Amino acid sequence: MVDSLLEPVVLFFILGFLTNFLKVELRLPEAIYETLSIYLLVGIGIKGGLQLSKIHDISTVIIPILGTIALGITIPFVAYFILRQLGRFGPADAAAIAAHYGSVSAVTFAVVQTYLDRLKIPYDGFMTLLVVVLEIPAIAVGILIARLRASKEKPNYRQLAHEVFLNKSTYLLFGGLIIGYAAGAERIGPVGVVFVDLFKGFLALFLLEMGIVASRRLGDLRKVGLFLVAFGIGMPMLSALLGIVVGLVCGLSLGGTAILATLAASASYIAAPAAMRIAVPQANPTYYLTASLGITFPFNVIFGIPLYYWLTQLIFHL
Amino acid sequence: MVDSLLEPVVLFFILGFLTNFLKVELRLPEAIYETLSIYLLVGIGIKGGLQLSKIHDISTVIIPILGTIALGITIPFVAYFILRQLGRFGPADAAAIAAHYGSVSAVTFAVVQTYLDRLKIPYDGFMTLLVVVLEIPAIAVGILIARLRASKEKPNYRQLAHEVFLNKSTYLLFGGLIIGYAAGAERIGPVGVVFVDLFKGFLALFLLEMGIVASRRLGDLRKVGLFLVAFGIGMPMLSALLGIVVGLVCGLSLGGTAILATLAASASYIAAPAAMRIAVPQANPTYYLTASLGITFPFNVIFGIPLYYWLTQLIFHL
Amino acid sequence: MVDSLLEPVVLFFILGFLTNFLKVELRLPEAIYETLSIYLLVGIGIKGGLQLSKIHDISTVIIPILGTIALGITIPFVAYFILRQLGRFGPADAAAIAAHYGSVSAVTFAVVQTYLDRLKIPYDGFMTLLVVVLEIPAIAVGILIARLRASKEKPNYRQLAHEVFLNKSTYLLFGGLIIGYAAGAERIGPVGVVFVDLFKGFLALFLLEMGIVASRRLGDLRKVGLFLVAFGIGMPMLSALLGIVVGLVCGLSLGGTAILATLAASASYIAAPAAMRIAVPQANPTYYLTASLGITFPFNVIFGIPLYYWLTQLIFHL
Amino acid sequence: MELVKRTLLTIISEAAIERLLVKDLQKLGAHGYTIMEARGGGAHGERMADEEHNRNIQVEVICERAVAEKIIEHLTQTYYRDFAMVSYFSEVEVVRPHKF
Amino acid sequence: MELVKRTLLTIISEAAIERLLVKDLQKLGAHGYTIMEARGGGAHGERMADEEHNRNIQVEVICERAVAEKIIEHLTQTYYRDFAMVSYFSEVEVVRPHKF
Amino acid sequence: MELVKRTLLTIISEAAIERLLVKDLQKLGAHGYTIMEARGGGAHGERMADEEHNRNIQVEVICERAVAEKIIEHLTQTYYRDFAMVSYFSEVEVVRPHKF
Ligand SMILES: Nc1ncnc2c1ncn2[C@@H]1O[C@H](COP(=O)(O)O)[C@@H](O)[C@H]1O
Ligand SMILES: Nc1ncnc2c1ncn2[C@@H]1O[C@H](COP(=O)(O)O)[C@@H](O)[C@H]1O
Ligand SMILES: Nc1ncnc2c1ncn2[C@@H]1O[C@H](COP(=O)(O)O)[C@@H](O)[C@H]1O
Ligand code: NA
Ligand code: NA
Ligand code: NA
Repeated sequence: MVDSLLEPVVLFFILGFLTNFLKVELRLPEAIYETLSIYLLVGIGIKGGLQLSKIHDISTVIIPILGTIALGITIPFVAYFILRQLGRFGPADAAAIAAHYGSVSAVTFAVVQTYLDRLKIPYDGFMTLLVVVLEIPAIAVGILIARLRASKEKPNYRQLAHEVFLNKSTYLLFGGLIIGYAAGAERIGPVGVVFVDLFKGFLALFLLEMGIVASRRLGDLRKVGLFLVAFGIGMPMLSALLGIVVGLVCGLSLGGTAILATLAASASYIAAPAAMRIAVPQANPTYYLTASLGITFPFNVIFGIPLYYWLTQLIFHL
Repeated sequence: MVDSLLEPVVLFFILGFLTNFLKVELRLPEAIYETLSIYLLVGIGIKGGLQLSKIHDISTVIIPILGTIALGITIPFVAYFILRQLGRFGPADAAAIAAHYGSVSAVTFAVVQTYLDRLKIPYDGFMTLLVVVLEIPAIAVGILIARLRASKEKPNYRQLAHEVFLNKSTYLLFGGLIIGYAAGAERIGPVGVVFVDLFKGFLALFLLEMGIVASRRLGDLRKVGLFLVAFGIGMPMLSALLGIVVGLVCGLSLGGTAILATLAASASYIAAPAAMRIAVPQANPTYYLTASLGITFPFNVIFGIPLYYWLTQLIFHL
Repeated sequence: MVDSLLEPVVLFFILGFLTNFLKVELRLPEAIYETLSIYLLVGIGIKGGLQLSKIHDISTVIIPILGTIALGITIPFVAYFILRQLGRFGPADAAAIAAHYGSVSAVTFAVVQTYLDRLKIPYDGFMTLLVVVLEIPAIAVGILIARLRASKEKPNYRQLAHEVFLNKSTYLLFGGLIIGYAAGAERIGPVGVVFVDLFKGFLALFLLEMGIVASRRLGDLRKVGLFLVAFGIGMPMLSALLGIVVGLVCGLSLGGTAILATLAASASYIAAPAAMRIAVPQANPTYYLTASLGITFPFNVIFGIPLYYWLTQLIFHL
Repeated sequence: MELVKRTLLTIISEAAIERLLVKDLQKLGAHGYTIMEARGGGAHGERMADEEHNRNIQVEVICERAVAEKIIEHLTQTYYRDFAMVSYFSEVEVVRPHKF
Repeated sequence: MELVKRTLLTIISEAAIERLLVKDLQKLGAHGYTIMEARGGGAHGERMADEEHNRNIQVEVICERAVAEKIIEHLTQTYYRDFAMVSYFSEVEVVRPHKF
Repeated sequence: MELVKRTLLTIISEAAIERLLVKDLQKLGAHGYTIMEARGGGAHGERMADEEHNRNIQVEVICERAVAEKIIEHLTQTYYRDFAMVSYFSEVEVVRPHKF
């Protein structure tokens, strides 16, 4: 645990996270934040595409994809149920928060990869594909629940499909995957140096900023109530368990299962908030932003990842 | 051809180019666009300076420079003539467009270098110098034609000279050249890593953005009419032929000639639009921007470069 | 001397510095300037932390730290005295300028490190710690003098302490130090590539911008009078001498002493101006900005560093 | 130079709904609009533009009084409940009245 | 839709004092404020926002006339001597008068 | 605190001519000006500031009515034909009338 705290990218996150407590005025400019997101998404995609290009029998990917889709549909429903029944949230707020927890955080994915790479734990070559797959259904399910439960309008299915399949994150991840796959290891050359070899350094810079953003969100902790704080820690653990089960059932490797668990545990804070503000305007953004960005994201980066890996090991060695 | 489409930097361009068709909302922030332009211009310059510092007999550069100046004066006149006679454009619009096609696109230069480097085709060490040389006369000629044909005011020659010799692009390219030349391979060290070795990765990121920008321009295609679309593809081919002739006459290598052809074919979309908006305000920016950025740039990056190289080979082996 | 002018990072600075004279319109976007500052501060910190992690007996650091604190308190008093007595400046202006010259420029530190690294001159592993130490007292002393001499209000000591210990620069430098120290050489890996190996390339880009900023400041030269111009060159030389004396007394190496001299000679232009505008609003920003940014910074980067190194050698070989 | 009175409608709201607002303006008869980045504070707390979701925009529309009234009516019904929003009128004089 | 008159106070000043200004506004009774990035020129020379220390901001406050007068009085005493600053009133109409 | 009436002239136009505009303003007697980044739409289509050539600026000048009229006259003759441009007057009150 202490060991994983000494990982430089985690240290960068903590450096950012402390700014709010120490009242240090520090922010990366918005333009850099946006550019780093684009860079990281494409970089994750390219790395995944290069790994994918080494898989011989592409049909081995089908079962994990189906399992991941099931996971992506299940989690928002479970989250919605918990938020409604235990948390006493209204349907709009519950649906919007649920969409966040069904979706994924690509940066958390990058951190868990970094974690496993350092421990030299191998994982399946198609994990990045699963990120894309897991991202897609959750936002759709969230919007659908919201539309059905919290508004009188009929959902605009065409616009919904566009938002879900062609949002910025999905497009960049998928585009990177295709570039990596099409170019392959021989052609990627110096482009690979910038997007793959330097990846971890720029991830560190991004995590500095994410730490700052997350710690600012903590200021709203009082506003969201104790239940949501507990949810922000408990829900990812529950999702991680579901992820481990799916990983086992679909025959993923140990490393792959730990990654799927982390993906399931992660909550979106880029695609989902933007989509929800428009699709479910009645939902209070303070709830979903504070939960996913202020609680779940730091929890996952600092404690969650080693925990999910440890849990996966435990279950694999049963 | 397919092979050249699999080049990662071209794939990045295509990834950007598709956004408009798929209605994906993606942009690199303006600040990054500007910074990457500066970086790429200096990087092109430094690489050129390092190559230049290896040339023993600097007098071999004189004939190619003179040939390039001739090329830079000829192309805008040819373009002006075609636009006036065949395209029935007014003098202001014709002059402004002509200036764009006489000038060069440094990014297209970077892409053709990348293309030849991958094929391991050598080229003359002074090609970057020719970029600077080719950029300078065209804008001046364009402004002069415009002033003589489309306005009553006498051209302000001092301001014109400043705009032509000391615009941002020329200054950065030339500054980079001098830094590369003065520092040389032994001193450039880690600065060379960032500006030369990582160049292609950042070029890819820039081309992602250029693809987005170019594809947005396509929305104005209806406004510019069929003639300009044809001009945007035909003019670069004509200029490429002129470039090949000049390359042959001046004794450039095969690679150098292919580069000169590409330079001739490329159209400016940074220095020229800014200069023309002020110097020829009556000209409609939609025309020159759509032609140079929406048509000629993508054509060159995707199809033009392999075509000009193939043409050069053909003519060299006559 | 000529040799040090051929150093690429210095050439980048000069390329920026000439823009104002040649009326070239060139600026790096504000967002990039800010991001590069953050990157450089963290990078300096990490490099220093890695060096620090190699020191066996940490107690050897105590004496140099004490000496540096003494230096950081002395310089602003000396500067204040000179500005009041010889320069006839009012107490507010004198105090504000003095704070700038007591504080340090982290970028100048990076340039002197680059200079010594290229000459392969070794220096003590704790120099980055001294940057932090030297930065802290000067701003405090400046604010204190100003409060005592130029205003009736009692200084708000808590806010003062916060400004001094938890300003952005100090936080990032110190944070980087801790990350480098905690992660150590084995863990820093690819994060080290971006923040240490690529450092010089990004420093070059930043110096391009600093050159532009500095040269714009020169426009205000007429407004500040001849005395301040002389002060902007004479004061750093005096401070450098004090720095050499402290270095000698505290037993620093030759390289370490040259660095301490340069640190003493450098003037702040990020933390100090922001702090002074609020703490001493009566002071005219044109004075301190022009002196520290327009005169002292370029002087140090181009001439000062080789000079201080030469002086250090001279005194060491007495 | 003859100057004619028109109404300047200013809307300050969340950047998230820029697209929706522009569509509404065009539908309700505005011939043009100007948008600027903004931040601020009000009943919905601080919106200091330090993250995408708390960025504001200020939208300005010069139009005839009747159009401005139609727009503000629409805004009140559509956005006031769920979004941070302030809007107000002021009186301006323009040179080319047909344009607005 | 009933519209009520309020005063729009606009302040253009140095970005360095943004925090101080916002605190002052809140203390003096403003219920909200909007800030935009600006550059410009005036008695203190060109402030073209090309460096942190010459960046301007434009602050807008909609409030009752009395509050606006209290604020401008305070600005005059506190900042006019040492800082680049311009401020002015204009008359606007709002829908929800209780808000301002 | 005595407040005096002045005219606020607002110009929205292409960023490309910022330099020319500022020179004109100074020549025609403005003592200061404020510039903000803007985007928008109007007769010249969408100018959404997503590329350098379709960036707008909003320029504000507080001055005497006569100066404002001279400026708007000049703008009409010099720029209205070739450039995207909108400008309008509004009435404001200032504290230090000699400044404007
Ligand atoms: N009294 C006011 N004066 C100026 N701007 C305001 C005022 N109240 C609110 N705003 C702006 O309008 C936005 C939304 O207001 P609100 O819905 O009250 O939170 C705020 O973030 C401010 O930018
Ligand atoms: N007459 C004016 N019209 C519009 N803005 C002005 C005017 N005078 C000054 N300003 C703005 O107010 C800032 C401070 O003004 P000053 O204190 O006169 O330097 C300037 O940088 C401009 O942005
Ligand atoms: N009716 C309007 N209200 C507010 N801003 C406008 C209006 N019409 C035009 N603009 C602004 O002025 C710029 C130039 O206008 P135009 O010349 O009509 O294209 C546009 O890009 C908008 O930013
Ligand atoms: Na999830
Ligand atoms: Na050309
Ligand atoms: Na110093």
